[in-house]
Amino acid sequence: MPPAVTLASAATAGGFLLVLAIILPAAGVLLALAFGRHAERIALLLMPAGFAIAIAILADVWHSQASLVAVMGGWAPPLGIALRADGLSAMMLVTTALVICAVGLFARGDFGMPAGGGEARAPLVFWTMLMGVWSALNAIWLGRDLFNLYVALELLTFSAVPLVCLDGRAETLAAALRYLLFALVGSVLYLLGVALFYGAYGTLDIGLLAGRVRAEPVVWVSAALMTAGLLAKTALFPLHLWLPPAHAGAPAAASAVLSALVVKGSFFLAVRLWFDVLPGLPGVPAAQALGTLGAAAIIFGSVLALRQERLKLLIAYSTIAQIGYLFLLFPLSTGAAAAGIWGSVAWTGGVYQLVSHAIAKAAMFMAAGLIGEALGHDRIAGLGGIGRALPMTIFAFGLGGMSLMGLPPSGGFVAKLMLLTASVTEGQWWWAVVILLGGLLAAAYVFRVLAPALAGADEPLRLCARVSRRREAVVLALAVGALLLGLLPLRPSELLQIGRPAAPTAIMR
Amino acid sequence: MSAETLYGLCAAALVGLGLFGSIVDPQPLRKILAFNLLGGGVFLLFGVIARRGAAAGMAADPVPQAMVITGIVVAFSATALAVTLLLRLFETTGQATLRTGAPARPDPDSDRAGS
Amino acid sequence: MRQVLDIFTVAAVSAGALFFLVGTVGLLRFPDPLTRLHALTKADNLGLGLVVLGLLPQAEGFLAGVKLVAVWLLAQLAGATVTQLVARAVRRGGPPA
Amino acid sequence: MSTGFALDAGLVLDAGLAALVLAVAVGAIVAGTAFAAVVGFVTYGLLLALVWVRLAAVDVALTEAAIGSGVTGAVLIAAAARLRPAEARSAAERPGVPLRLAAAVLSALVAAGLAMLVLLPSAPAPSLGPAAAVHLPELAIGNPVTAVLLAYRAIDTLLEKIVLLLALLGVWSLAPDRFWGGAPGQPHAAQQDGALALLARLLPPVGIVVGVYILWVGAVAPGGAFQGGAILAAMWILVMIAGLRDAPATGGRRVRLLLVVGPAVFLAVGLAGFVVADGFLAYPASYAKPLIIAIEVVLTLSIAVILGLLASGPPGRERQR
Repeated sequence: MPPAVTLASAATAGGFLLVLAIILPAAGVLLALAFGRHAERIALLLMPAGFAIAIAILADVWHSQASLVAVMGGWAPPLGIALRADGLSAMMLVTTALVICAVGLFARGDFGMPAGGGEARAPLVFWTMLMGVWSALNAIWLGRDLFNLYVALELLTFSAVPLVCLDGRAETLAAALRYLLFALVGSVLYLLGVALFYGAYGTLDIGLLAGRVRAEPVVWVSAALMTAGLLAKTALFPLHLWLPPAHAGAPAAASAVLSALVVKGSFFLAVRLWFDVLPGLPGVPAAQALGTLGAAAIIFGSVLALRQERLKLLIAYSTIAQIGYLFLLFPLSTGAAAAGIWGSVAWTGGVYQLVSHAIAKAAMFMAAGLIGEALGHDRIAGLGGIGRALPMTIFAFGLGGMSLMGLPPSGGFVAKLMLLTASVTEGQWWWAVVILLGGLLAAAYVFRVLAPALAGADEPLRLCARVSRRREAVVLALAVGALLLGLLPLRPSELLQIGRPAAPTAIMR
Repeated sequence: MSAETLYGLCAAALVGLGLFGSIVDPQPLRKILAFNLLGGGVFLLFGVIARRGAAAGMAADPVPQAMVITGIVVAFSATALAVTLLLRLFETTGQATLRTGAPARPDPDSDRAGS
Repeated sequence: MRQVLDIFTVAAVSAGALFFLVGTVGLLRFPDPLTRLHALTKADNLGLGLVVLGLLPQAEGFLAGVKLVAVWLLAQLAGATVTQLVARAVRRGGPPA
Repeated sequence: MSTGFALDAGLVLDAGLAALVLAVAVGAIVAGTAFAAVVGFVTYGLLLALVWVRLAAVDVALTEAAIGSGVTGAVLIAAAARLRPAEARSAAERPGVPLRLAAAVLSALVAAGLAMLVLLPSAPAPSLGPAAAVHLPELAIGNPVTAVLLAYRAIDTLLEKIVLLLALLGVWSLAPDRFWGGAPGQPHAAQQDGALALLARLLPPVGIVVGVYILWVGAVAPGGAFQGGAILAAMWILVMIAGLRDAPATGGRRVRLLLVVGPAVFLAVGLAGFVVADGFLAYPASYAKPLIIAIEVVLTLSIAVILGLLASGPPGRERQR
């Protein structure tokens, strides 16, 4: 073969794993559409394989202590597109695989194909969209090309929106439509920024761009547009209005995916934009603004969560608050802080929050789903005595809640501790106040659920449906995972440093 | 002023117009339409960038042009999905509106959890 | 010879443009949908026809000429159909707003 | 005639076109009824297609005219007609003055920022054109846009096919359960003698030839799978609207296979690249052109079916078995 066609030089040996991580679920989408009645089986068969691929990538990155790279079709950037797995990507791949597999096991009860062997609407849509979400997220974790990431972002939107209104009720239809409109405007703003970057620097490859960007108007405008678009998709306050009805109205298994993973996709791109594309640009005012919005989200989301009467809405509002924490990593690890060790700690804390919230929130939404199934409603006032009926589920909910509050030894504890320490050490103490206040409010809303649930009922509890022990066990296992995350904090933070852009140096004048 | 600059300014105005319409218009259908207008402006900007990148005997840089083709197809899919959602909402409730801002009102009649 | 053809082109295209102008004025000035359709078809038929006719001598080769004629024919087909549909809709219940 | 005059005439044309596009766009935003707004939008799309020709992007012009204006316009017009009873009520919910003002300021800022960037271009404008041109002979492809879509950035195109399929499934997912697998829409009253039916009989033979030609020519000149597929889809939609042919059942085996065959073949060729070339979506040197054309043929088929079904809406009838 003439070498001219193939420019693959930067690709690493494990590169095919990166391709498979995206392509395997995508192939699942095609298979599920072609052989509709086997959709569930196809999805469940692909899950162990997808999980194994994620683990293999993690192991490869860990052992080689370097990023994995794949160059699509041998066409090196800037003409072609590359995929790259650094420590952060590997961690997100494994988190995603974990949550998706747990949701898959959980959803077998809700979305089994009918016994007659025919194809039914809700199961086919659910399993296919779940594969779509997985493929899109993996493409986002691995993407190195801003336009390729736009396509992945759209893939994510199109798989997520139908999950919101699977039951076809009017409220969920309206919620899905509002979600879609927010998401569409968000991605078109992102695309606008992509166009500007291409027009100024002639490449969309993150690595190449990082070497070419200068502090000039085009960079500010496109970074602002892209960030605004991504915030709308992440539901950061004050662009959060679409989230609670959408996440609370979806079926529990879908809520878990939406709240745990889908909103993280666009957040992750914001992190990539500011830390990988624009490292070292003095974005201090922008970072402080993002931090302020995050702080507002923590307070506002928590207070609203406290005032909800429905369990699923409470959990959805808590997602808004927990998203707020993620944005604290911007003020704490850019600018002057970036160079020091504490900037790095804050960054790690933010990523930790990403992972631990994903796992904890998935467990809590699924727990809420089981509670709703058993009681036939999800009014918080009517939870009395459920703790005795579904002890495993309530325990799992409580464990997830510990992570939200930031109690040791949960993953949330480690994340919030890192953010807290960084903010105190860097002299940005005001964020520490917000973190502590958010923890207290989280404790309040979690106990608002646990208190009636653990108290005895006035009258004997009548359950509408039996809840399978297997599904309870899945939820509990995931919640325990969120807890255990706090016990192994050191190694992952080393992992996260692999392939991280070098601490910003003076690109700037 | 060159043709590219002219169309670039046109694209900027279209983006502003589309953004305004998609925020302000109360009718979902017209929000969708404004989103398409906004998309048209963004694509046009790509086209201007492509034309400015004319080189190597090509009248324009083919890479942004290809991106626009991908983008137009994605925008159409989005429109089809959004319109179908809207029509379904209309069939179900008899109205086509999103009461933005109103937090979901707990409905005493429906005891169904969302699961 | 070349000059004669050029003059023919200018004359025919100008005449076509005139029909477009007249058709547009009619579209704007006529009182009801049916008469407006009438004005519009003139622009479509004669206007486009004359423009195509005028451009024929300028076409590069036989195939390009065929394409031009095909454009005119397709526009005719579409125009006739749409006119029919609009007229029928008008007879059924008036125009949309 | 001097070239200077020709350039100026071109610029006058461009200025007029840009002004017209803007005017129509303003009209579509401020129009009194949704129907008028949609008509404005379709006009906007067609004018934009002309702009694309002026920007030396004939491929995009074809796509914009067929999909951006044509099929999108059909979907929007149908929706505007259906939603007319609800229009007055939802139009009354205008947001308050502060929000409108804030939105206006924000939009104006964005537009002004973009305009500023347009006016200060970086010189020289960066371009991947030369890089794209260098490899065209190896691929034996003459149209650089096709080379970008199916070779250099093939992964985008592949993922975007999955986006289309998921959008279609999303549309279907909105059907009531009892209609699952059935055909979209209401059965058409077969009024096969109307003018529309005549058009639907006369046009498709021409349209199909044009669609196939555009697909075929895509390797060397403007055209390709999207554009060809969109034209084929338009012909199919016309036949369905005219009531000559009913939309197929969405659960039918053949429909499902047609939907996925394009992306599936694309994916399979991509994976084969691991074995026969060096990596995903790499083509063996001397087989690049036949492989790309093969992929385009099946993609055209799938795109036509997906677009046609996307425009037809969710299943609306029970499935006959």
